Amino acid sequence: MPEKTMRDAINEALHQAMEADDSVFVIGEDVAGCNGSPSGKVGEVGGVFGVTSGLYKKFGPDRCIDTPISESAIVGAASGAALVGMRPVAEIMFADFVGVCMDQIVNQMGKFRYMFGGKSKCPAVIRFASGGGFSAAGQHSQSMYQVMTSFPGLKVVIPSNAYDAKGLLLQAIQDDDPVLFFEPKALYQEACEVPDEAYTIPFGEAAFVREGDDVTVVAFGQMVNRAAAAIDALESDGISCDLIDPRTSSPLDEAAILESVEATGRLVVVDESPPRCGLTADIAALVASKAFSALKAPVQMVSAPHSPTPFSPELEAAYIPDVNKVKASIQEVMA
Amino acid sequence: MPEKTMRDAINEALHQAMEADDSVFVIGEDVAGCNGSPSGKVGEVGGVFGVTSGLYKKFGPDRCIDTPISESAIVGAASGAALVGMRPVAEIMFADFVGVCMDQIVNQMGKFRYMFGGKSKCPAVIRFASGGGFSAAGQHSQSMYQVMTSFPGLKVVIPSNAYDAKGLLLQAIQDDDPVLFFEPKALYQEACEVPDEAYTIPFGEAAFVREGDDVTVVAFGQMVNRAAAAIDALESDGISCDLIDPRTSSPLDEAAILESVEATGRLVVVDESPPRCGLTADIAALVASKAFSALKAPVQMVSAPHSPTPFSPELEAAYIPDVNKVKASIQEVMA
Amino acid sequence: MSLPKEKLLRAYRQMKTIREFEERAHAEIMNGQIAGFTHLYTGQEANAVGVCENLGDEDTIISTHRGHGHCIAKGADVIGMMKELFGSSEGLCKGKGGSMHVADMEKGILGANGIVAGGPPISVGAALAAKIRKNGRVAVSFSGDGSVNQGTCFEAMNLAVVLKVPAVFVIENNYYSEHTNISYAVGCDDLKARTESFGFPVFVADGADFFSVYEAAAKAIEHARGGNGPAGVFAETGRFHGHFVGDPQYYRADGELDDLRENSCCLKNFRASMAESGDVSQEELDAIDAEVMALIEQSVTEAKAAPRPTPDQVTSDVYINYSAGSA
Amino acid sequence: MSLPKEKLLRAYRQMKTIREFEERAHAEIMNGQIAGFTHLYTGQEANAVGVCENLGDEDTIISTHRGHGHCIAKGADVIGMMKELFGSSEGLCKGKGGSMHVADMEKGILGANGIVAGGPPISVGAALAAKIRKNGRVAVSFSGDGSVNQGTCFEAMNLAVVLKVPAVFVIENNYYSEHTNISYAVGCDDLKARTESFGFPVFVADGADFFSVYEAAAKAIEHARGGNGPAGVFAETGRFHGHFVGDPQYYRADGELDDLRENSCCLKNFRASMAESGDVSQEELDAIDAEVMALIEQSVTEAKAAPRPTPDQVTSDVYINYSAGSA
Ligand SMILES: Cc1ncc(C[n+]2csc(CCOP(=O)(O)OP(=O)(O)O)c2C)c(N)n1
Ligand SMILES: Cc1ncc(C[n+]2csc(CCOP(=O)(O)OP(=O)(O)O)c2C)c(N)n1
Ligand SMILES: [Mg+2]
Ligand SMILES: [Mg+2]
Repeated sequence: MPEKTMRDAINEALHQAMEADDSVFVIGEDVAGCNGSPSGKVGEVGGVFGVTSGLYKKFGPDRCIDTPISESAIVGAASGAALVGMRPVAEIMFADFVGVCMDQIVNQMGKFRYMFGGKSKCPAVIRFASGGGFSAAGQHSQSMYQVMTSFPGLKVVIPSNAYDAKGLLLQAIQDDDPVLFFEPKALYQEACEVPDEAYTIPFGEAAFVREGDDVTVVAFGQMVNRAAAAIDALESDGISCDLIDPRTSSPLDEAAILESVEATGRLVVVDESPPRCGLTADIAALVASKAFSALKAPVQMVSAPHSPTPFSPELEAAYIPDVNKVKASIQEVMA
Repeated sequence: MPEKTMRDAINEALHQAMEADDSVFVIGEDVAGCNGSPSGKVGEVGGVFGVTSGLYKKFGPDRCIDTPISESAIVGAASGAALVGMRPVAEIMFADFVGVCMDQIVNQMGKFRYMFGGKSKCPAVIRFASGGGFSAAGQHSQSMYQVMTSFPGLKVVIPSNAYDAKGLLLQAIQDDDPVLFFEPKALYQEACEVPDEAYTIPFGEAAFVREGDDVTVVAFGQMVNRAAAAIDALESDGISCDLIDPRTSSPLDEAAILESVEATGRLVVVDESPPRCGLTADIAALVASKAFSALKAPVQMVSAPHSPTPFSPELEAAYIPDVNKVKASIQEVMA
Repeated sequence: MSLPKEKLLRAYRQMKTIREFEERAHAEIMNGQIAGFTHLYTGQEANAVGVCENLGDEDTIISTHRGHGHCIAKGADVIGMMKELFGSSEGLCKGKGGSMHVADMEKGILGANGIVAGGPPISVGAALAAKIRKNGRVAVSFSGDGSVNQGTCFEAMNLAVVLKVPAVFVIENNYYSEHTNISYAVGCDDLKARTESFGFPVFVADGADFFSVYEAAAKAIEHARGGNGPAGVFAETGRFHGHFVGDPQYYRADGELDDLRENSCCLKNFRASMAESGDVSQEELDAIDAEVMALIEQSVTEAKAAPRPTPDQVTSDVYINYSAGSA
Repeated sequence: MSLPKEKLLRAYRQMKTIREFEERAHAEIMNGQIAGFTHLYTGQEANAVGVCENLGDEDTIISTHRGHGHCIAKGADVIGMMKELFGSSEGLCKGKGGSMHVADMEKGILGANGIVAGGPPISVGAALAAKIRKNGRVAVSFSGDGSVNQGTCFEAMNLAVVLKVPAVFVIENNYYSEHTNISYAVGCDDLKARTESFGFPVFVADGADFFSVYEAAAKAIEHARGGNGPAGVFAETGRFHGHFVGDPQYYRADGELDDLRENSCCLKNFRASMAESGDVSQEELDAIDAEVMALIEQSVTEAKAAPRPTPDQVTSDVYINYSAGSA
């Protein structure tokens, strides 16, 4: 099977979804690029991370739509089009920019169906580049998915590799509910085997990245690889772990996590967001309430500290959980 | 001591803070009211909930400032004024409207100090009317404080009674960090004894509303009274509970909660927000990681379900945790 | 302006229906029969009807917190709406939305909206869909004089121009946002000019006169439908009630409300205009009045008798394909 | 326009400092010495300096993602800034902010800002404080031609007019927001007019000409300082680099960059103007060039030698009075 980066896998998913269904279009800042510019090279950019590249040239200006810097209007444009039958995929450049369009996501798109008594559907996808790793400091490094998970009506996807990213995005686009799709930007260049043909991965089904008996490790997005590395490093110490990548935080595959903890009796949850009201707490609380009797040790949470993301590479490296921190937590929960 | 409603207690705190310090001013929609109106009755309104009443008449147009409907600009106006030495208290009418000004709260106000290397201070307070109980449906009933707790740099206050509201608001105004102050609107008319003079309540110090041996109940805001009622009802069954009202979710009085659980071995957490990545999970996870060995039973979380707030009174009553649900959880954790 | 009689009768019926729906809702709120926050549209009926009489079912509108009028004008079922206000599970939104979230996708009503200026960006999306599909539809959003100061409203107007979509922005200037006058909240002297400076034509209307609004809206909608990008309608109007039910209205001048009801009543104006033109007789209008009153009465009777929602309904309708319970 | 010689020398020095800071930062980024996202201001120096030469330390500015120029022009310590870009704990922000968050409260620099149009609302707040304190200060925010389409920017402009505060909105039109031309992203034909429609005067400047910007800014600032409410400056300018370091700049016309460097260089223009007026000799300017080059060299040398932050510093500076660790 060919290897593809996460960027290319997502790009391929977009191409395939747009080919298959003419109600799919992409919209966002510079998703085409060079509009209005004297070079005339419209479509040459394909998003600041290159994820939408080629779409303008293949599908034209009605289906790959550049916008002004107006995130609220972008999300509204997507949700309004979705309400009347389209399947838009909007790009919000950085997940941090949820700040300038949260109402449109949370109070509008995410609540239409409920407020309207189940009589509408809003199959819009909003893509975000999320997370740290670029020395991009406080306003360009946040995950934000933990906060969005809090809001009923939204589905929240966090792929951890190129294969999942493609299948989950194709699922997101054909899903009839609004979906927020968080692409850990540190993974855009990471490659793995990705089939050429279209496929979907259902929401709410976790992936078992490793299987083991001693500890259940749950990790999200960028943290999945690090958790895997930590687990692999501990194999020689005779510690074997389940590594669960929920892939979607909403819906959450509770059963996978609970069953694993029932077997292992130990939980380590890893996420790169800060700790308060985050996914590490969410999963830890789930287990403490629904698999309590299986637990042999305190639950372990590995997250960023309660501080904004720092700029300096050294500080950021200390901020985002690394392999050693995950290892230490696994060792701790085994102690 | 005189009895005062939460509305009056907050109003009194504002009067006293503005008298004591001329750098304090209030700003928001209709905090004065009737500006530009043909009646000439400027200042007659005092906010849609009446919380800022009398301030315009006493302190004039420079210190009780009406604004257009522009929440981002309101928060920015507060944080900018705070950066240059004022102590603004902004009113955002409903907590749900965080959606239209989240960037200014989370990415600006809350991160200045960190991003600027500790060289700035931003002593702004943003007040919100939060929570359910008014049949106000999906866009006017949310708590939002659980989401704000997730963001480092912000302090988050959730008073549960008039006495605390006054003392916490006076603390918030003299605090040098940005503070989000969530006023459960269902409590505005609830009265208790409130001293006439000014006093402060420190942040990060929980209140013990009830003391007992069997179960630790942690409840926030509107839920504190309901939890107290549930506990009182169970007294005759011989169940005695600690009832902890953290009062501030950030900073959180971890020690109070952990010490209590060390003694009781049982935890019930109650909040009116939906469950995912919320405060119930946050506290449950804290206990499961730091007081695990004391736990005798699964942690219990009582929250709204994972759905938007419904309009119909019957639905809303079923949505927001009531005394019976808290009782049932306490009984369950004792079973 | 001369319109077919059938259209005249319908326009009057719609305005009257809104008026009576609102007045009756008001009474039921005062009786404690209707919960929640309700904002009445009484006095502004000609705006909604003047606009919506230019639209078909396939065109969309998106409304505001003051949404009853727009929804009725666009064809929402009045009985279903009354049931919704009463919170019945048979309401248009099964009792989950209430006054601020009345919606009906079948009728192109993308919802009332509790967030000031929440609607315009969404409406631009509906307009964008129309442009992509080349189906000739237009998407109308309603905004108030206060709403136009919200960032999302500006963004929507600019984006609509950039994408040249058939979005129509209807601004109803009733002079107040809650308790604040437009002369305070809108900094510039000329809101119409500020709106036009975004790059689309805005047509002015007398919001107490159905014909005036109808004509202005016709121009704006024709502009948009013709592929020329967005357009606006700017109507001066007045609300006869407070901002919300229970508002003491400290902001009103002495006699302002009497004056409004006396001189800015679209129903009176319509009757006067019919009396002058002779197109429709007063008796015909009286007959409509009677039918409307009966319909509203029926809506309340049915709403009171309608089934109440049950607790199990709290968690349905959150998602289409997985239950909220398991989330 | 004739300015005291001292002022002329300082203006040139500031522009040259920005230019060399940026060019050197560019080189160090290409060398992999500076991490993160960096947006260079080269080519736009006259805008920052023309505005800030009208300001005192007590006045405030708030900048953008492209912030180095504004911060230097307002008096930020160049060595501290270079250290910040290098991520040292001795940087202006202790290495926590980086290029996009350079700030200095003492100098009235309320920060560069990574959020497009994050600044204008905050600047209105600083202006409001000045109005309340009646201390005669003004608050300036910088925005780009792309930034002006963000809702927060509109809200800030309207609020500034409503509150009649001494806020000055400086719009630098460098024709591009990232890869998109203003002719696409700003829907209307006349951005200056759209801005003025909010209700304040906007003064136009040639952003390649220090004197032009200085004069326009002087008028705007005088207007604001005089208690007449906000004012604007609209400058046409050009950036000599890509949007970010590494940008392939597909949007440029053939020869556009050469043309900009040739014909829109504020340093060249300044020298030409001095040659004409004779106010300052070319030798004096050469001497400044040499001093600036030395300063920049020193800043890089110091930045490379400066201490690196340690992991324990991650959690400090989150709050003033409780440690983040215990949160
Ligand atoms: C974002 C937001 N801010 C504030 C409110 C509270 N609010 C509801 S209606 C209203 C006034 C709206 O005024 P206008 O747009 O003129 O409409 P009108 O009420 O006059 O119809 C306000 C401030 C809200 N619902 N949403
Ligand atoms: C809210 C938000 N949206 C998008 C971005 C990404 N972004 C950074 S700079 C920029 C372009 C800004 O253009 P302009 O305002 O013209 O300033 P210039 O870069 O030309 O100086 C964009 C889209 C951002 N930082 N913040
Ligand atoms: Mg109004
Ligand atoms: Mg630009």
